[in-house]
Amino acid sequence: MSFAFYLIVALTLAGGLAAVLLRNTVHCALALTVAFAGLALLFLGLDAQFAGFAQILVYIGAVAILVVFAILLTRSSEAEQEGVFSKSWLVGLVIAAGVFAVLGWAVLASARALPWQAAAPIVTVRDIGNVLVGRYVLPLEIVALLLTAATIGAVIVALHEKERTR
Amino acid sequence: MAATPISVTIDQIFILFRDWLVHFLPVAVRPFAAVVLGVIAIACVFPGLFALTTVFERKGLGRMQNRLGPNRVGPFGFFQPIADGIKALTKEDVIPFRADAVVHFIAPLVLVVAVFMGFAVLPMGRNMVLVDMDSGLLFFFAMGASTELSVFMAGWSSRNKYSILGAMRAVGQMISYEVPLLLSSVSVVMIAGSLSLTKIVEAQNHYTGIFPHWYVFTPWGFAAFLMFSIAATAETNRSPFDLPEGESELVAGYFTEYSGFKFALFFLGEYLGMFSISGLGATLFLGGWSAPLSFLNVIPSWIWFFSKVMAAIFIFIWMRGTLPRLRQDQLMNFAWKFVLPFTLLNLVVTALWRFMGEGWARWVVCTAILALAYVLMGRTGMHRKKIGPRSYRYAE
Amino acid sequence: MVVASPLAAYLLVAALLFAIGLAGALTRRNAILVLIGIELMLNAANLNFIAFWRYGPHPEALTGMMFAIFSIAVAAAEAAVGLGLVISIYRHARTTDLDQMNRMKG
Amino acid sequence: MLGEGIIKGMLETAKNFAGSFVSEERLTTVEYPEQRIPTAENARVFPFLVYDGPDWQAGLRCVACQICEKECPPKCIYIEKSKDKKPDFVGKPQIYPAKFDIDISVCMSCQICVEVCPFEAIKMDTQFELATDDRFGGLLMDRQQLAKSNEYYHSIHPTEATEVDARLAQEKVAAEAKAKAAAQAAAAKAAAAKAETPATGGH
Repeated sequence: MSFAFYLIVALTLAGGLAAVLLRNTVHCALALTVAFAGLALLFLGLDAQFAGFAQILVYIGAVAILVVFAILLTRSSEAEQEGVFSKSWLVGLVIAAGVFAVLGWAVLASARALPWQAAAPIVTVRDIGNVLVGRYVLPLEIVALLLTAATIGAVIVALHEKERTR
Repeated sequence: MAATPISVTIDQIFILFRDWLVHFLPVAVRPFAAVVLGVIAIACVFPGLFALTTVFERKGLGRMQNRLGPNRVGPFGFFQPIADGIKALTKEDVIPFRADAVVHFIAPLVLVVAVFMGFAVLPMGRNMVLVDMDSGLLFFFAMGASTELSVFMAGWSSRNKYSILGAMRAVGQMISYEVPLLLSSVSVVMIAGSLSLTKIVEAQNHYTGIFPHWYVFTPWGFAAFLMFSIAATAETNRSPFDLPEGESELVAGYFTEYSGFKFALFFLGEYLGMFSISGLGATLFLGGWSAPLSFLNVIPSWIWFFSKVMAAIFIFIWMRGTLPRLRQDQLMNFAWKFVLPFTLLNLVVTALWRFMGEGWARWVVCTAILALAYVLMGRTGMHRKKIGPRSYRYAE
Repeated sequence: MVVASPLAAYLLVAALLFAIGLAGALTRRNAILVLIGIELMLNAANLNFIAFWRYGPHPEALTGMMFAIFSIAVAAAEAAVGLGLVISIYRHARTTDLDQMNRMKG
Repeated sequence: MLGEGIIKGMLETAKNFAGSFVSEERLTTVEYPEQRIPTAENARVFPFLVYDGPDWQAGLRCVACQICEKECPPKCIYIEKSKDKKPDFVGKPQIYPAKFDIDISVCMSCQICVEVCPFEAIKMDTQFELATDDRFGGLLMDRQQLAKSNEYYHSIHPTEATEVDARLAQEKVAAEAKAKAAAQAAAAKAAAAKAETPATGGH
């Protein structure tokens, strides 16, 4: 585990923490992109170039932008009068801590069984493409259908509501 | 070393120079040093090109409008960028009182860094690529997508309604035109069978007789190139798609509240974006560093790459001198109702081209489909609205 | 504490990120921030997939990688629909505060 | 067809671009400090004070009536009257401005002072290169800076100045005639009085 790994992990976790803790919603979204970028770097560290760049392209280029657009369209960036955390925040925190405890225990308990070393797999984009349209062609088609449906659905959901209620 | 022709030596002169510099260092750090030298070269060449372009742009625009353009600083005004640089550096760096200082500071840096990253995968000559990545095209677009966020950061952190309006327009426009930009590049990937930009150039570096096999000389390639150019112009916020930074209505849009060095950084970012997207367009459709006619290969490859980039820049400037700015609704309509459907159709045509095999039949069929679609879409979707005398809803 | 293998380190990071996302999703009032928490959880899962693919016995089968790529695509769709819903709710109720959205009747 | 207009426009600019290198008359730019277009005769920038004769202090037409000061919309004129009097162009003793300042950073070049001046003493100048690095003192013009000779006035607005001169000459003639008439009347009166005095004195 190199110094770079710890640096990237620190960046990712700091971004994630800031994304859920900061008061200003736009700052949260920007911190989220820091976390996404850190994750993309972790993917690159795991020799998954394609996934890393796809992560940057989709998350930073599209999802983060969608989030900030939503924030601005719903005026969430204006300061809240009441607290930013929900009334049941303690319960949520306990649940999250419990989940982390279980997961961490599972990882640590099985740490000995985990593989130590693995040769870096040589994966070209051609291989990924071949697998995508070969073995995984059905999921690919389903995802394509899902994306189309989601696009249409998002447009319909966010279309201007008719002036009939209130 | 065997005797190599002088043209090959000149072609590879930068590589040879780099290797000569690196061989003084211990073997362990050589690859690293080579990359650092490449980064330094990119970081020097493109800002220099930016300085040259600004003065050429101003002079060229002047000529198009029957003016002289800048001609005071130095011979024919060629030292104008130096004067501009000194001015930008010595200006006061104003940060608005209500602005979000940290985000306001980071935004131009994010922009310039993200734009610079894109140059890493562009092959600027034979063997002249910083990182020959297997998924280079994806990397390029990932970096291009990151610039949108910096635009938003700049506009939002300024706490200025013109800035935020400009930023929302810019982000909306960049997202809308990124889709056709990506899809028109995908048609090249479909034929070349690789995301690596060096492989894409090599796939085009063949000649029939003296004529090159550039993708722009195929029906699908020409259509994709056209759509790519439109989308690239919109991506770099250049006229006629310069609505987000329209000086006349938004006072430079998202970077209204920037001054001095940070303003210069935004300016630099915009021009570097133009260079990188022109370089990508040249690589994908115009054969990258390959010569336009086979016997011109004696001229070094990097000269061809940079002359293609500068020709693209000239067309950018020419369009800026000619076309008026689009309105927001026209911009979006154009993206979603014309450019995107046409690119999607072009993908189908590309697949057809791929599977029809060699022969004249695919030329006829593909050209016919694309030309027909172009005419029909132009007739139906983009016709001019009939504008009658103005009617008033309440006043009569 | 000494982490046994690189895989364990990645899994721990993913677990921590998942917990952070879960905590965010469960404790924030703003609907958009809940979505941000969910995105973080999805990303943590992706990191797990990639890590298992990298250190797994058959990386050439690309299973974990494919799962991550599909998950990225699905997450994009989820974000689009989720944010569309938030905007629609905001139009209707003039708030994105989840504590105030406690009626089933519009 | 779609894109036709774009190509047409691009050709137009290309024609301009190429043409500007070939034919010089296309370029409309005047390179200012070296080349100058002669100013139009009716050009006006800031007001100045006209004086007759060689000495500016003696020949100043202004009589410090302060009409311009009162009429000036942005109130950029400041006048102090003199205590003593000096003869004007007719020869009549008049007070003169001991102080006459115009703040040209405030002046809006409306020419109202010129319109209202009954003595043709204030006119509009064509001098526009007044930039200075001292924005308070440098742009506040005093009496001496504002005084320009009638010859100068003739050189910048010849037609107008000739008219003014004619009018002034006419006025002078009229004034002289009036003075003569008054003098004659006075003389006649005096003569009559003289003629009468002995009579009355004869009592």
